[in-house]
Amino acid sequence: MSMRRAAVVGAGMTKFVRRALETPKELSWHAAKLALESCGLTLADVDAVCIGSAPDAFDGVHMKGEYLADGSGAWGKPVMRSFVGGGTGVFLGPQGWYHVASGLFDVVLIVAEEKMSSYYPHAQAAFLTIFDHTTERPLEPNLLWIFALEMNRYMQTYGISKRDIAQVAVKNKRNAADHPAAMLGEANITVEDVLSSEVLAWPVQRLDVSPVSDGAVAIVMASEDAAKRITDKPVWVQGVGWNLDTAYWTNRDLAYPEYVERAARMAYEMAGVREPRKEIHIVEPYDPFDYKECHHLEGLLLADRGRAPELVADGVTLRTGTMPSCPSGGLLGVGNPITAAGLMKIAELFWQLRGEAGARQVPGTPERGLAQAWGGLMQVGTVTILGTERPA
Amino acid sequence: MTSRVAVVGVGWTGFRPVSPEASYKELMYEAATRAYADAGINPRADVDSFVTVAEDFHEGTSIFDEYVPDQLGAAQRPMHTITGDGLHGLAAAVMQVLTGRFRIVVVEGHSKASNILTLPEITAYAMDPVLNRPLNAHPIAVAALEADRYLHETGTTRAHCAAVVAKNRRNALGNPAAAYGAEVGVEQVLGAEAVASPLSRLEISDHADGAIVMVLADAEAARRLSPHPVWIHGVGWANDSPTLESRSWGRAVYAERAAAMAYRMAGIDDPAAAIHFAEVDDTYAFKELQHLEALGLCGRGQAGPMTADGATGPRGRLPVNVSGGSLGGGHLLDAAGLARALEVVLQLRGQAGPRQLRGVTTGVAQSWRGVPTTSGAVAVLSSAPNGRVP
Amino acid sequence: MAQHTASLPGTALREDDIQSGRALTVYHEVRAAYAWDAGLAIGRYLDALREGHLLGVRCVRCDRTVVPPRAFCEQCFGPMDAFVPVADVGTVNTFSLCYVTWDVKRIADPLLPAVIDLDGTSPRAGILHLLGGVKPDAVRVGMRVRAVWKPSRQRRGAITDIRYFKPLRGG
Amino acid sequence: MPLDPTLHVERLRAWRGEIPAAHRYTVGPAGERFFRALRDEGRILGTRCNRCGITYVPGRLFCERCFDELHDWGEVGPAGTVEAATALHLGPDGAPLPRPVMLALVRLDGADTVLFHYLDELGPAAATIGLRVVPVFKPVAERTGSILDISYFRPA
Repeated sequence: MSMRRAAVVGAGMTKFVRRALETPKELSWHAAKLALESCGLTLADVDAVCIGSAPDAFDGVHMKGEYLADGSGAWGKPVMRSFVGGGTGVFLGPQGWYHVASGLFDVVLIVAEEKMSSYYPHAQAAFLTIFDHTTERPLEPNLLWIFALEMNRYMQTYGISKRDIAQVAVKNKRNAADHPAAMLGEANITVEDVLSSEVLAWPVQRLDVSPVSDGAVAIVMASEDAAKRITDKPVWVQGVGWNLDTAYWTNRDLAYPEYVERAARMAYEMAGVREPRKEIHIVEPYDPFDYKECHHLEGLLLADRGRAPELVADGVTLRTGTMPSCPSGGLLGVGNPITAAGLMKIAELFWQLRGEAGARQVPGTPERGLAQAWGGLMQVGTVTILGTERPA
Repeated sequence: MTSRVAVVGVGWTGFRPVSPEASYKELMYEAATRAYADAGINPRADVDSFVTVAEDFHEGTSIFDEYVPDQLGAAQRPMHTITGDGLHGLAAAVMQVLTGRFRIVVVEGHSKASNILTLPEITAYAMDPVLNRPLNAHPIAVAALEADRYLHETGTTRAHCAAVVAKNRRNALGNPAAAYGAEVGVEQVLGAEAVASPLSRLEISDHADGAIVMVLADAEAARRLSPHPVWIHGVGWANDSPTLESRSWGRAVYAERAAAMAYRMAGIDDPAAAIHFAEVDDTYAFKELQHLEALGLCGRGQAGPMTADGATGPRGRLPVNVSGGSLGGGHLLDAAGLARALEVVLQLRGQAGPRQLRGVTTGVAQSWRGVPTTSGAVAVLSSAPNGRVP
Repeated sequence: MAQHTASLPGTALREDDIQSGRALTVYHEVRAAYAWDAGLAIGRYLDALREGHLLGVRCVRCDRTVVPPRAFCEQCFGPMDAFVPVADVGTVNTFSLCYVTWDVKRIADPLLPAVIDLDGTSPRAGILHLLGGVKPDAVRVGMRVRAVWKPSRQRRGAITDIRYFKPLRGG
Repeated sequence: MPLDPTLHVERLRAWRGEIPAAHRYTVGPAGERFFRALRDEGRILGTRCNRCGITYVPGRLFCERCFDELHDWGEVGPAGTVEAATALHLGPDGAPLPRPVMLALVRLDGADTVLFHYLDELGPAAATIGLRVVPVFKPVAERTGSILDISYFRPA
């Protein structure tokens, strides 16, 4: 059976800020309205809505998808909220794709929102409850533990130093200086700054971590016929993949994200990508922590295991390198309103592949990009591949 | 059009007021094992994608999605959560099959409602934090206001609502999976303790624990796997305004729109003629009536009198909630809609035991996500493979 | 130029705007309390902890012994075959020195969370716990450690019946 | 199930825990305008969507139907009509209340939407649909910029 094609035709976003005045609904509305305006559509053109948002405990509303529906443009419309933890923002690619590719809808509005500042006193406390309620929570874990444990295992397994990894934070924060949505911060930090920043949970230090933020991002996805009506520059969904590993995260090899590889292989297969290192021109891997970008580049098969830091050191992943990674500035640079940050990666590919990324534009004429996010207890891989060429 | 997706396996465990011998994982594992045995599949080899429905605050875990794959056979497989009702999950699975890239997709929903110690506070936490929550009201107030408005606009009486309770609790006596089967009279319902006028204690469904798993397949796999595939002719889902301020209070607009979408997909112009029986949301007794009207199975204000006359009873012309519904079966939180679809599947397969309806080929399942939402979903299921019902 | 490079919406507040009341806010704490049924596998795990030992489960088909127990094997999807005792001695798979509590309060003496691979389990079948009785800068991946249990009358059938894992003498 | 089941009811365990969740919610730019007018002037403001012909109360930043930004602010009420009412016998934790609380949907004159709020001082009037009501404000000094700056509605 030939597949019904889908394309991204519009995108919009709010600024990412530490603490927003706007309510979650209002943030969603701003992003959704900008996305519609960017392709000359109105809400009346929208057939269905997909919402992505991370734990309800952040915004502080149970059944958050229901609460966000009006701000997301879902009044009177079919709407579903998907949820795969931190992987949700990029999972909106697959979710929007299957809405369109099913043949049920022609124009789908896709909205990701997070307001982490509502949680008091600090959003990180909401993460206590991601751990198993009976066998882990009594140990009073915090979110940093699981990253620190994974980062340490990764470094130990491959003999990687903190210095190797810190370059990711430097690169992404510098890239973000060109992003109009980026949180105000120091754009020009050095590796020494990262290494001398406050130790939170060794080996994780303050500047290894992306800042919690509020914000929203939206894109518009359309069927082939609708996309051609809407724009002469559709950016096609060429491949999607997702994968969820076991909940027993301590029973797993933390040095390598196999779930990311499985999600990537699913997306590559659909996109007909056989040599990802040649065929992926821009990559937006998930970078809530600097080592995660390396980890994910390896899971995506864009670097050999344990060798991603070398790509960073060699300048391969710079915006001007041969495989630009996080040209947006990523979560480390722009900010990390969880699902909104994930969908920002898809929006970035959309702008880059249309040559509309302004000061962030990667040189040449990139034809294909990949966005990836991760989530849960080191277990979710989500991948969306966009390209300028219409899929076969 | 010819239907391209069918239910080829169902499994469930429960439904019971409490389930202290099993963890949520063990409940889900049992339901999944039954569903895979029913479909004759190995989840580790044969399933292309898994969908679950859950809400973090019903589980007591943030990012509950994490804890789902193992007990469904979904570890290292495509799997995701929809924070919706089970029928939303079913619709997500249908869409995946319709893309042509997924042959077999599994949907799961469950309830461990007995493990939630503060459900009213948690439900209230779904209300607008600025405009509504400061009133510090039990969320049943929202349902009561809807009921007040619905009775006012349609002329439906409390006795009509009580007849729903009597019917569904009695129907549940014929369903071994139902938690709350009983002979309850209309007078007993009307005389029960007032909770939030016009709702009495007996008009409000109690929760139950349980898990439901369904295996969906494309047409080719369905014919290969199942001697009695149940075809999904249409799915629909929709929201009205989420705000208390600007929603419709008398009509279930979400159900009207969801039904319109599902009927359009199924090619149904006259639902009252095409649909032989219905499993609809009855979280509160009046909701069954309001939802029957929204589904176009009777005119506005007619569902109450029809129910009082027995037309929606098991031997009536439009049997409704033969399973016992949520009032008789127990409300399964996010799995509530899957419980409705489960009964439709069993009836269409002729496997409903003592409550089996005669001569039915097409049924509808409908769900609502409960207060304070305006979110609903509909599925039209049939034992006939052709989309247009004869 | 594309829409997104125009000035983007989103109004930044400072913490002081909230504290001073310059921005109106509504405060709410939800009471979200649960009693999660332990069920068969975790119920027995907790029983064993109270008795002072660690319990795993074994899948004969996959030739795998894992902790914490589960009623099913997530790899082959069959039911697990048996509960099996596992040693309270193991090897540090990875660790961290954490200077922040779960609710983001700074602490001077770091907590030492670790994944500990227990003897007698299959490769990569560790559990999360804390290390203790060791200087933070002396902790190493590969270090051999043993559980330090609470006295039996203080044990209540909880993962915290083990206070922490400490290095075996001689590492 | 191959694992021996636990057959002793008294050995069944349930592990207790909570999701700790405390929040401070901003009211947003539209909320700032609405609640300041309520607090400082005792006025109830709505916004009108001229495209859809709907006046939203409380005033909103955007129209949920057409997505237009709403700029057209105006005062509504203060009198209004009860659209639905209930006598609520349960407290927020599910325990019975010593006496019921009256709650209503009130459509203020000039509004197309309703307010969810308390009814009180009913006297001989029945809390029925169609009842004309007016808001009772808190004393100015006690107002905080909250929906509770209206204490309740009472018969007009």
